Amino acid sequence: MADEEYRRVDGRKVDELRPIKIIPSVLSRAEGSAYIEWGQNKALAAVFGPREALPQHIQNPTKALVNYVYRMATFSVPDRKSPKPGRREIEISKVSGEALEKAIFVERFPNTTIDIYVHIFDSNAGTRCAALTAASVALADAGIPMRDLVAACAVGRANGKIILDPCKDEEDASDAVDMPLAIMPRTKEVVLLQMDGLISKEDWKKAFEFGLKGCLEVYEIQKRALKHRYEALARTEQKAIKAVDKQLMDAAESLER
Amino acid sequence: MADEEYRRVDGRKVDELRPIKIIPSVLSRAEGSAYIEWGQNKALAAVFGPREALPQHIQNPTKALVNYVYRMATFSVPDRKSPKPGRREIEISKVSGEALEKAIFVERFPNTTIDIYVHIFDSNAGTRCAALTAASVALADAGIPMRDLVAACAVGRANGKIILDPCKDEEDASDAVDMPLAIMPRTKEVVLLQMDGLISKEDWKKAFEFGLKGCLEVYEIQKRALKHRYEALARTEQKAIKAVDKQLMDAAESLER
Amino acid sequence: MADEEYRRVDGRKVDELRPIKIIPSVLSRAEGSAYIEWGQNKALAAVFGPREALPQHIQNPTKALVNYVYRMATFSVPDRKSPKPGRREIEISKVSGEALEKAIFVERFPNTTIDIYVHIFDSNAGTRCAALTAASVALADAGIPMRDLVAACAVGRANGKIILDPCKDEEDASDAVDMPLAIMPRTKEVVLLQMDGLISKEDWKKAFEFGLKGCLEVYEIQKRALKHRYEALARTEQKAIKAVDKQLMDAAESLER
Amino acid sequence: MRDDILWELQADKVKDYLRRSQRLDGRALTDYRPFTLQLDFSKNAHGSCRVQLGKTDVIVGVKMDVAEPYPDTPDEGSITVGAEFTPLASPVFEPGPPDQNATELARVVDRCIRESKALDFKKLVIEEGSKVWFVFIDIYVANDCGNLFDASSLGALGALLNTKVPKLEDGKVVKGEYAGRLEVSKMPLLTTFAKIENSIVLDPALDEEKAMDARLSIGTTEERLISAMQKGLGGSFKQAEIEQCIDIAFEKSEELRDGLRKALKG
Amino acid sequence: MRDDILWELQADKVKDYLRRSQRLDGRALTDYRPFTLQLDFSKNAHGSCRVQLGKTDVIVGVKMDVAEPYPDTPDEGSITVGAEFTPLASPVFEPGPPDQNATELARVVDRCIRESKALDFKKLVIEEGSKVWFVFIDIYVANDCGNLFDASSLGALGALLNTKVPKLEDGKVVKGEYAGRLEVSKMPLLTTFAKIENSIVLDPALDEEKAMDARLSIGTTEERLISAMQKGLGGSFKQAEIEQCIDIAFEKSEELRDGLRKALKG
Amino acid sequence: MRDDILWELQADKVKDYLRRSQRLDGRALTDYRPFTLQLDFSKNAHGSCRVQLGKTDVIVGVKMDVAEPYPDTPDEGSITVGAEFTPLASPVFEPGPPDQNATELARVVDRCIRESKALDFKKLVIEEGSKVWFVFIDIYVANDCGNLFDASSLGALGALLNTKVPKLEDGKVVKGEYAGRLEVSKMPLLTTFAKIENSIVLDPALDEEKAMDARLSIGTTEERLISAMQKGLGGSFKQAEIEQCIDIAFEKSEELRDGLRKALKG
Repeated sequence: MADEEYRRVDGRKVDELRPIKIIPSVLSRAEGSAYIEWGQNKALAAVFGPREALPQHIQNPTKALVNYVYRMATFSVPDRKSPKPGRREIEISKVSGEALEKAIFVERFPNTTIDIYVHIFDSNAGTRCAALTAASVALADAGIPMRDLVAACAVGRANGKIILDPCKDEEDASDAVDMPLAIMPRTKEVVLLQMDGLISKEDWKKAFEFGLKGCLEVYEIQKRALKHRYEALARTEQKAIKAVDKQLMDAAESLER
Repeated sequence: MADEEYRRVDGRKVDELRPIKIIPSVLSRAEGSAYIEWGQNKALAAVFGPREALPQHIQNPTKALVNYVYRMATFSVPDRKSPKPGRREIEISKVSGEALEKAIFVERFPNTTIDIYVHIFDSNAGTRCAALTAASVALADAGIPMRDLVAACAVGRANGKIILDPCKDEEDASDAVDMPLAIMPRTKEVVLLQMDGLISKEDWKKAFEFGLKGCLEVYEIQKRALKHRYEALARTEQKAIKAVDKQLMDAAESLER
Repeated sequence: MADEEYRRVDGRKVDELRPIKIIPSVLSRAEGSAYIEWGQNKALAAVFGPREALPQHIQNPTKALVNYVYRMATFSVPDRKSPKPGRREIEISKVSGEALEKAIFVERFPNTTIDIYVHIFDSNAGTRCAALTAASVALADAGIPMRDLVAACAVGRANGKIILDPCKDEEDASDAVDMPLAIMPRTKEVVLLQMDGLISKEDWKKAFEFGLKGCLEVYEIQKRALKHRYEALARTEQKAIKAVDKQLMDAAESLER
Repeated sequence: MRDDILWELQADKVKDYLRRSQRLDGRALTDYRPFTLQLDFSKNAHGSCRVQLGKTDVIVGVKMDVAEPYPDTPDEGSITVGAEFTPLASPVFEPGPPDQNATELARVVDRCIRESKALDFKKLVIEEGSKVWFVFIDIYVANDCGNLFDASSLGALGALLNTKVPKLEDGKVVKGEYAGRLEVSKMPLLTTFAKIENSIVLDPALDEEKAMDARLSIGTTEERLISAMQKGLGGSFKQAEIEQCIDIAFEKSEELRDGLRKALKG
Repeated sequence: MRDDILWELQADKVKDYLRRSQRLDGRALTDYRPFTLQLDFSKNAHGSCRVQLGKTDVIVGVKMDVAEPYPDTPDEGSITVGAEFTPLASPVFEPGPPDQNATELARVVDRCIRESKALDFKKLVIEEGSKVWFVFIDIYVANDCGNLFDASSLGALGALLNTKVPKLEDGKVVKGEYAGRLEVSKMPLLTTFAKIENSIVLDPALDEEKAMDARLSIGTTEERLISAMQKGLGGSFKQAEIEQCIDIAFEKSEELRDGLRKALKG
Repeated sequence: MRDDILWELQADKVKDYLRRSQRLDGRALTDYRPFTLQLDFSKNAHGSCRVQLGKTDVIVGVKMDVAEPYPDTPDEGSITVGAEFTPLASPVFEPGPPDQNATELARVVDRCIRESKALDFKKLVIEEGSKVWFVFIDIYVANDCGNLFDASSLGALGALLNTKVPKLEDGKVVKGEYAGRLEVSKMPLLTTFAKIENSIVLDPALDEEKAMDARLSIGTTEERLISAMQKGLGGSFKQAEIEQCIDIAFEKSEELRDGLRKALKG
């Protein structure tokens, strides 16, 4: 069947993302935060810093450390996960932090650490991309200066089709390929790339291009979420300004009397 | 049956404590210590400090930290306990240390820690109260200035009766309630209070009053133990003074000759 | 059968070592290193330091710390070993480090640590002695000033015979005795001594003397290995000198022209 | 560091207000902050609930799993409560295994539920002596703005009331299929008080926690029974104060129960 | 400390050379360093291989053990890859459990092998649902002079190709006896690139690693299929660069395979 | 810190005295300090013993538990010795898992008992290949005034001689009921020497330990056989010294055995 007509297990087209919802500024105690829903995936991201890196011997005098911690709640997967972080979580934390490093102006904050924490509360494939996408919005929400957002999306293969944003059933196909990808959208530089599966170079290329397209769509959603937030903030500020104005006018009035 | 006539599984009256024996100053390397036997329960408590709290970042510039560590020996319970501290031991350590904080003049020793270690070597219900009671005596033995001793005692319910100082069989009753309690006896301020079980407010009140009474009895035993110790110390000193006197007289005598 | 005629399970005489091969300077990133094959045993030893002991509070102002870490690879034993260090490895690390302390001029390097790491990659009884023997060569290779090398060798009993350097089958005999031994050969001072088994004083004495003899043989092998290394180094240096000479002559020649 | 000083100033303000029987956020001394409940927050959980109590944010999930019973209770299943203070929730929380604060929280929530007998452990038996249900209740603190005890206890009860029992085939869980709801016969909840100088307030917000000398949590059921108590921190309570707190807990916990009942109806 | 400065100077030199498309050790940009393989290094291992790639030294051993299958794949055995950066290998490695670098290495080597389907996990079943072979592949880094990924992947494949399957009697391993070789149907290997400023080099030596901005490892098989990819570090790659690396990986990994084939013949 | 200096001064005094063949506490070089034994210290233990050797205070308890045998000895039970230097025992001990000193102590006490064959591991079999007794011997150091080795070994033997074997029903332990005493056929004990400059003393007190260069522990039985040896610390021993220590150990350990025999009689 032609790619255009093919419908996936959940009704999506081959190059269609699942619904994505991002809300910045959801956790009051973090300096920046974001909530993301990406299909069934649900995650919260929080950012703290730049703050002094401790113990001192880990400090880098030329740049901020990017400390990314990705964790899954015990109940966020079909079989209960142990509360202890597993090797998968450690690896994802490492490559995700590295993916953000290029986007952040780390050189402006020597000897500090920027701590990024993401917790997954529900999952159905693609959590590392959802987490990274949310983390990037949380960084912007924290006001940390960045070259660009980082937008992430997985791409893969199932049942002979190259598909964007595979869901769990598709990841379990016998010919499954899974390739999490993250880019800085303005330059299309690849900052995260992992792959498992067995694939020819031709198929890989097609998948990669699907992935780029997916990341660009995610980027639009990220920007929209931040824009909404800024507009809301602006409205709140506007109201605050109006309230102050009113107080001033009342005060002026009372003085006149 | 009326409470006055009722006899418990081990022959006690409803408001009767098990036999308690406390000996202060039993461990030479600690700055203060105490051994306690409370029914089958056996524990040793040791106190070190006030000493510099390390690492420095845990120091509190306004008061001493009270660091209480409660542990059970592997063989102190019917089934062998793992040598690793369990969550129960961690919780008991926390609330017991907090219970002592009000009694100690912690504000006199900024930036220090007062370390209190208690190990249980045999057990039959009520070990946290026995431990806290011994720890309080060990603090006094260490000469740490205190507003009052802390006296502890559990109270509970079994087989429809409110009972003081439940033993293990009673703790296992189907209607069991267990309420460990500790007070500063002079003011009857409650410094430790925990409860499990399901109880009405009326029964709770009766139990609480039994508990207060128990704590006051424990307080008398603590004071007696410390008094014995001081008298023994005084006797030793007296002997030492006499010995010195004798030496002086002998010396004087030999000078006269 | 007389000891002289007796042949062991692997054909050796009672007082015969297994073949031993030692190669110093095998790991470029360590300051000193050695590879050892001792029968089936295979180990690598590496030395780092003297370097600042950290954290500071472990520093000894009168001498260098000798930090010895003995580890076995998971696949180096018949049943797969857990990757976590076991209690056996911790004990061996402790007594082996202590055995080297007397040989090193530790008093010359206050506040430092000398780190000695040995990993076992294949084993068949006697690995702690092989490790210590290699570590001693690695220390010499690192140029750390020593009173003497430390030479180690196990001795034991199997099937009624006192035997040098027992192999695994011999260690499993019903009357097995195993005694790892290490000495500073010049003075025959015993720096490592452990024993398990059940043995009379007479047999112990015989075993001990076998052991001393074994250690002295090991010492010769250590010295030979280091000598080879120094000769090779000297040859390399010689070549380098000749090369420089030639360059100088060429230069002189070209100047003359 | 600077943060500490700010909190100290804020704590002083809390005390000033309380000396006039007022709270910084305008609440009466025995008011709860507004709260919202989101049941079924996680589809992969067998039951789940997100609680926002003021700005405090807690997510609780339940997983049921088949295991061997404890040797001394072969005819009973059990519950296991865990709590993680995720580093998202506060600038001072660090990633790592639960510290003593998280351990205390988990154990007090556990006792409040367990001792109320809301769950009949005997009904959790699959095959006596060899197979029982273990109900894992895991609490994740996502934002700490005070009173984690009540938020967690509410979240745990919400998640339990939302729990579906997995279907079994040959003693093994069939993924994604369920055999009905978990039976929860009571609604045990913690109500927590802070003692600040001579005042006692219900549901302390974070700034009140920074000012408090002692904490008292009381687990109650809708039948006006007490199922758990826990005093915390270095201060003390008088008998009369405790008795008063018990009465308030009976009364005010009903507001949480009503919220929960409403959420359950949809 | 002083060490850091020396490496920085060395890294500057690496960059200088690369601006002229040269490498400090004289290699072409896509050359591997010379390597040696020592199969059957450890007799107690079921399979083992020591790899020296330049001065990098890695020892890999395989142990097969009987265990229960994972519940969701009752008809499959599995592999488990562990990596330990022993403190022998570098002045900066410390004894202790694997850090995130060792974890990443182990997991990428695992994926490269697993996803290539070189091992048919279904053939590792002894008794469906209850007994399967687990193949433990443990990597020990003895000297780190750069590119641990390719050295470890080569060592892991060498050890697997060298692995004998233990003999079973009544479902238990008979020590020291074997029932034949482990079936390994493909030769998956990692090929690793370093991006240093605008240059890309294959098989980075340690000084090149100190200069690199990003790393890309590509797992390939002799059928010119990709079985794994992993980008590492804070830098980035362009699409065209990745495509070029894939082609080079297909080509240059054959040199390692040839070395391995030679070693296997004796 | 100041403590360290005091110990150093004390250690100097120990050395001064020893140069005149005297000990600070007046003992002869080969004297034990007075000791007391309290058997059955813990009722919940299957066997227990508190030892006070001088001011050193050690509590040892035994628990027997049913477990699967080790795969390579299906017809044998075993012992497991643990040691904990509780923080009560010294201002320098900290709470936490056993450090290398506690590990060494536990393992040497283990070897002394195990190798003497005082316990016949074959008699600990309940059902060959599937069920055997494990004898857990746990040592708690409550006050450290020197020579933990001999105090612990004496406590361990005392606890074993005091051990009752739990009653079994259907292969499970019946709590609080016993089927007789554990069979202990020999009395293996450690005797420990400190080398201080050129002197050797038995049963070093704490100040002597602060002065010692090397330590030698010798496990012996009443049949004058050696079951364990362990040299510790950075100093050395000469052959003649070791031989002399063996003779003294045979002789002086009898005093401990006599004390134990007396305690057993009541």
